[in-house]
Amino acid sequence: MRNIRVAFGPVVANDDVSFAVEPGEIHALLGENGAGKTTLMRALAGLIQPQAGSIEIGGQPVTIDGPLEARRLGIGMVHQHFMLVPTLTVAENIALGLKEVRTWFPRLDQLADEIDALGARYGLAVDARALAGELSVASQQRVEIVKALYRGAKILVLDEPTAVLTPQEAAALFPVLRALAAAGTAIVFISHKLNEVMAVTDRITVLRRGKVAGSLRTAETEPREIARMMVGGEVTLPQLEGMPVAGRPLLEVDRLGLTDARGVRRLEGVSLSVGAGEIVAVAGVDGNGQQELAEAIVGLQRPDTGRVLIDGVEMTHRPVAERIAAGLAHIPEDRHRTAIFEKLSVTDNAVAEEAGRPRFARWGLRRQGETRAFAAQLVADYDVRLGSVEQAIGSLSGGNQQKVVLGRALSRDPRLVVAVQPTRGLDIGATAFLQSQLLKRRAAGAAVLLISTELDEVLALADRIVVLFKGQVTGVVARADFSVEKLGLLMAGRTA
Amino acid sequence: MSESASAAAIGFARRWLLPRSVLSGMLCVLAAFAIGALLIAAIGRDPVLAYLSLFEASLGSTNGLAETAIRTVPLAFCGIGIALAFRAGVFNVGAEGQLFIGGVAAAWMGLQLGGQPQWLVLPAMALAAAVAGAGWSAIAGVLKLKFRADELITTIMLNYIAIYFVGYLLHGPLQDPGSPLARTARLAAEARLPMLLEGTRLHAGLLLVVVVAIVAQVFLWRSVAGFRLRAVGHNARAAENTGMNVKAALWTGFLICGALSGLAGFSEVAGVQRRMIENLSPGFGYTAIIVALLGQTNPLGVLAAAVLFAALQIGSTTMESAAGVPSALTTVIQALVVLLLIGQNALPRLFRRRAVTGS
Amino acid sequence: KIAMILPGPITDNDWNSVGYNGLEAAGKALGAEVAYVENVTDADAERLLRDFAERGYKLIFAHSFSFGDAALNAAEDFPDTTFMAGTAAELAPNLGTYSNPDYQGAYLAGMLAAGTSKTGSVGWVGGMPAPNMLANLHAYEAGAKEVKPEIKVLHTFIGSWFDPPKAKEAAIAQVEQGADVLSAQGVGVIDAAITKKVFALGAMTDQNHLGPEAVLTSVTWDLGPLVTAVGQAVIDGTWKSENWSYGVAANSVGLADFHGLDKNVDPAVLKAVEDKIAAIKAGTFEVPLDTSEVQ
Amino acid sequence: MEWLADPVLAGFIAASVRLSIPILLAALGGMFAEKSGVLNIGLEGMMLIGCFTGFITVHFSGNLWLGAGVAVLIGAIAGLGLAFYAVTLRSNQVVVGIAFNLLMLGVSAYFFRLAFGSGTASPRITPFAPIDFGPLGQIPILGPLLFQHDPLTYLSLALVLGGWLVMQRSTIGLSIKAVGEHPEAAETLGLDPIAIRYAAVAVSGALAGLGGAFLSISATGVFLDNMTAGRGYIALAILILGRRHPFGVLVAALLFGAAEALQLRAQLLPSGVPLQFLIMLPYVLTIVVLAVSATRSGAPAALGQPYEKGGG
Ligand SMILES: Nc1ncnc2c1ncn2[C@@H]1O[C@H](COP(=O)(O)OP(=O)(O)OP(=O)(O)O)[C@@H](O)[C@H]1O
Ligand SMILES: Nc1ncnc2c1ncn2[C@@H]1O[C@H](COP(=O)(O)OP(=O)(O)OP(=O)(O)O)[C@@H](O)[C@H]1O
Ligand SMILES: [Mg+2]
Ligand SMILES: [Mg+2]
Repeated sequence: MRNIRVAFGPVVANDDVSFAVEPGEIHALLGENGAGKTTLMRALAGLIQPQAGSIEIGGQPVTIDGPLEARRLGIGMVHQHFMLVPTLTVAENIALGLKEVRTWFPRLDQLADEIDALGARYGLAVDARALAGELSVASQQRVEIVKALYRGAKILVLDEPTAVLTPQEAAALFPVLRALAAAGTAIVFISHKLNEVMAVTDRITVLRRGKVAGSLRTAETEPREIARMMVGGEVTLPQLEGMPVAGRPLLEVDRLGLTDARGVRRLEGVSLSVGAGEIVAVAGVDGNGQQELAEAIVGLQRPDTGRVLIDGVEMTHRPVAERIAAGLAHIPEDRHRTAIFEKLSVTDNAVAEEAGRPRFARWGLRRQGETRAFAAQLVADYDVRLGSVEQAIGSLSGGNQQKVVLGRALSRDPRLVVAVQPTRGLDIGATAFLQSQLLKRRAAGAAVLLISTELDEVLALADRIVVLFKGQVTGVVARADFSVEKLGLLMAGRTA
Repeated sequence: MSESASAAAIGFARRWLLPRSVLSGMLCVLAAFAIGALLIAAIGRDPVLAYLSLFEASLGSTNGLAETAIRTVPLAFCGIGIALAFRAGVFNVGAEGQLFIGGVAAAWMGLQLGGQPQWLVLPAMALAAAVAGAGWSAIAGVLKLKFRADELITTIMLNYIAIYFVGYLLHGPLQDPGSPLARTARLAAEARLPMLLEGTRLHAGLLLVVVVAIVAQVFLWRSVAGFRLRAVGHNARAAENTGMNVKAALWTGFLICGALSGLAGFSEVAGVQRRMIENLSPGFGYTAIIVALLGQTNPLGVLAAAVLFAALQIGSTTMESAAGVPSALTTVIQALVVLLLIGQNALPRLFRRRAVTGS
Repeated sequence: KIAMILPGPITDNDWNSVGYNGLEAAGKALGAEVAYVENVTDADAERLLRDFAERGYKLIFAHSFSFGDAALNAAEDFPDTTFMAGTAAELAPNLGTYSNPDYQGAYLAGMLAAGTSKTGSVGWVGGMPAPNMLANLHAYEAGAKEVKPEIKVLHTFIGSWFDPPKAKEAAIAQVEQGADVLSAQGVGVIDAAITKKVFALGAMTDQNHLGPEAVLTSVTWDLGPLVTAVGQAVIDGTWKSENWSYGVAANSVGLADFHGLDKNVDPAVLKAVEDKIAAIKAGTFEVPLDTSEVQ
Repeated sequence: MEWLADPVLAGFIAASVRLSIPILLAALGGMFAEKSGVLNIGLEGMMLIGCFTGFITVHFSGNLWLGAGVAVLIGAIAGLGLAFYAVTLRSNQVVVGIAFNLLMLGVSAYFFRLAFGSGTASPRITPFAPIDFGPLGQIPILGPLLFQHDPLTYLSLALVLGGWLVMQRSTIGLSIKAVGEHPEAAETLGLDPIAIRYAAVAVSGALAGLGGAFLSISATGVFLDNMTAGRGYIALAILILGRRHPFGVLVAALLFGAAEALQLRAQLLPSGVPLQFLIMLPYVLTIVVLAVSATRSGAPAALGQPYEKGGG
């Protein structure tokens, strides 16, 4: 790709970007949120047309005017947000749009066998007959890769494939990528996790604000240098310091049990407590009940056994509003679904929790001036980059949306913070900022429950770690006893 | 686009008051009329005469304006109710049935209180209508919140049921004694809305609906409850997570729509018919859905759209009587106006997109 | 200038067609300018009456029993205009009423039905339980019972004025319950009679063309004489506010041609019907008018 | 076992089938549109235009099948018109649907007058007649259920089977479902969500048109203004009741038809129940069934949401 330029109205997402990847090579494409990585790759996949520049494949200049043409040229893309139809089976998902599959009575069984065989070849275990929507995130990821391969991808683009994977799952993906590369596939690997980039890629290209900031061999560089190239300055991730000052327990969870709408038992006898001035992390492989635990504490799901106490007051069946009044703040995992109102303004989002407080309302009417001033302050304090606070929050980049959510939660000095995967998909700068904010809350005497699948994050920030496996606590480890091996065993369900 | 009140007001002004968009809106209406003119000429009638009578009957005379205003009242009541429900994410299309239930409740109350002073009777009737309409809507609410039954469907079914139920009441317990007709007895003078304009049928329901529109506008854009209503409509899960009472907002959507549609029934009974009749509404509740959405689910916008529709409906029936244009054709012209108006709203957006993403 | 507002489509071969035809006939007979609006709802009625009055129509017909209030209100404000409302309860100096005497014909139809039926059951299908429909039904039943006291008269209201498929199904249900002659107060019933090979009695206009083998005869109602007479009276200044009734006696209501199907009717009954018509005309028999609710 | 052969029961069953067919066809059409992500409120109008064009074609050509064909064609064209608004212009699908219904109401009545004048003697055609299956028609239950109907009824039942094959078994159905659930994903795989939605809405219009034609050229032999009388809206309910599955829709439509047939028969019995309560029976039943059976309605994720090419 040479001199590519893509602009969305006034926003120039790619400006004179040149980028090349060779067969058998794993090439990292890095950059902060909004640097233009996804846009560049969407142009390659024929989903958008660049306004300028040219693309060559195997030395031949080509015009990629649509996804079909991209596929013909052997380009396959695994999107940042999965492109699977949840109500169809894996095989049906892969069959979609394939000319080779008969129109009437498609040979789905035969296709499924072929998929299984292909998966086996590269160590990508997928169940071709399962419904895509019922698969774990990691399996969906594998399905996406198989889908691209089945369609004959010679150039495979993976947009933040590990953002939603556990370390183990991510680690399991790497041999697959290597095997593919060894078979001659050219791979573009987009990630915000520098350790992964160091571990698996051959070359690195860094984008900054839509332009190429540099391109180098992985072997000849180190994370610090890459990070500098990405943000144009120094960043260091914060680290927990000082001994816990754990005061009285602000959150107590007592033998919580929960069955979901489909009748699956999600939590069983989970107990934990978080004291003032303490960060307790809940570690575990994704889907072991973390989300349910968080939602039961916050009040989005009703547990059927056990109790939740906030600052000593029983809240098990109280509405969310009461918990917020008692000092709870929640940074949910799924931002779009649970935290923000995409079409409402940044201002409205910023005060959503407190719109009815006397500070923001009088006689049931909202106080516009106060509200806007508050939003402006929040935007300044949390370094949210935007045009105006009256902009719809959905038009902000993911990282900036997350900052508004964080600001909304933390600006009212909560005594208890429940943060679920708060740094997922964020770049280093944003991650550092967010983590330092959590530490600040701890220092201010709040209780923080950090639910994360990122072991690095958990190890760096937690005073104590509670490990969940299949909805049960398999162990509690104090900071002095932290070790990756130990946690790994607990996360695999083996009580030490 | 911002969603705050002032910005909404600007948006409203831009949509309805600024010359450019009014101009293009007028162009749409004109285009619809041009097509209509061809059809009118095709059956050998005079389009010019037809349109003159349309204008004269709806906007060109005091009486025409009054009639347009009268028709605006039920359309705007239902339309605002529907708009607020839609804002909460409640797809309540049951205004028609709620209107009938409200009308019969108002008439019943008016007959019960015969002889009491007007200041007591009218509010009591309005209250009865609002409560009854809201109660009817609440059936759909319970079905949705307790049984997860899609309100789009249940409200359509409830419309049929309401109309037949009212039919039963008017043929049975509430029938005008001594009359074979399916209607209640005539309301006493105290139970009728005061007239606003000598020589016309214009009644005080108009004032009520204008007040309601303004209150609804303030409620939606300036009040905390209105904010929560909109938030729930945008993303119920996020609303719950931020401590809002989602069920309360959904209930608000159901009940406001029912209450306002009930008031539409009240104003028709107390202002126009002076009793409850079997065919109280010629589909006001359905037309109001179009009105609500053409008005961008913005109470004042809905009011404006209701005026447009009222004028169109009033004018087009006169076109039939004065110029011999069959009512079928006037229906066609109404539909064309709607289709061209929504087309006009969408087309520029489409071209703008093309211009940006096109290579 | 004569105008009329009608509650339904003038193409319905029924109530509204009768009104429209009467208006046209009077227009021709008197050389008057006529205008009409069809599909008028109760909500629009008063406005359109006023509208016509304002535009100088001197005689305005409100052709529905449900337009009575509207006519009353309009009459109050336009004292120089003459209004005629179909079966109105209250009159005003310039508001008269005209009744729908087709129940008189229904009585005859009931007699014929009973005289034709072999099963001892006859049917009647109507739209909504409005007074004229109830009057029609009760007269039909009385007529049938006069001929055969033990006869069963089945009736169904389909719950809307215009829904031919539903009316047809209602009629079929009656045939399955034994009815073999059907009174068709709505489009669709004749279709059922054709399908089920039973007889139907048309209404309002001669509906034999809809089922030459099935439509025994039709109870016709011609509004022309009435509209013409009222118009003439208005022109002459002799018009009085009263109940104008043009029924069997005035030849406005009658039976259409049998188109050769009268061979299916018991001759004694045919004779009885003729006698009955004569009796009505002579004033020695009055068809009972009963508009009470059924069930 | 006597009652099995009872003519009243047989009549009731046959009537249930007849009453259900128009709604069934429209609901089946609605299924295609909704599965592709387009809410087709315009079913009522498409039925009405099919009812009218079918009738008028038969009247002038004398050919019943030609009438059915024209109704299908015109219904499909109406579907394309609606798709232009709902898909290309991305207008609110509820307003567009209601406006379309209004348009069709006016257009059918206007052209009816243009064709036949405003006179009284409105025309009648000879509708499809039931096929005579001889003794098969006399089999208890099965006879009235299956062997007493006209060709259009069998065509409708075949269309249910066809709809099932297309929707559940073919690649076309797969593509439609994908576009309704996740249009962006479909587009990345080279499918054209816009074209697929157009096609699906056209098919829905075609089926609704046929359902409307059934009323005028099969159920009766006449056309009257607004003859569909709200059946298109009922079809929307049937669609949800049948969970947007061809067989589910069939069962739901039969249930509604049965309630209607029952209601018409109950009026003939001296039950003492006020008439109006009998008439509302089918509607009440629909609500009750919806309430007891609705867990999650299972609507396609992108239902009612316009799609913009190149991702939303
Ligand atoms: N469809 C679009 N319309 C308008 N602007 C867009 C669109 N897609 C992307 N952009 C803009 O283009 C820029 C680059 O976005 P892109 O998604 O490529 O970033 P990214 O590098 O993938 O970021 P991230 O790490 O957050 O995924 C951003 O500023 C974004 O606002
Ligand atoms: N239709 C659109 N109009 C305007 N901007 C858009 C549109 N679609 C996407 N964007 C912009 O694209 C940018 C990148 O979007 P994307 O979804 O990739 O962010 P993200 O990947 O979720 O961010 P993060 O990776 O930090 O979570 C955002 O800035 C967003 O504002
Ligand atoms: Mg990206
Ligand atoms: Mg991202």
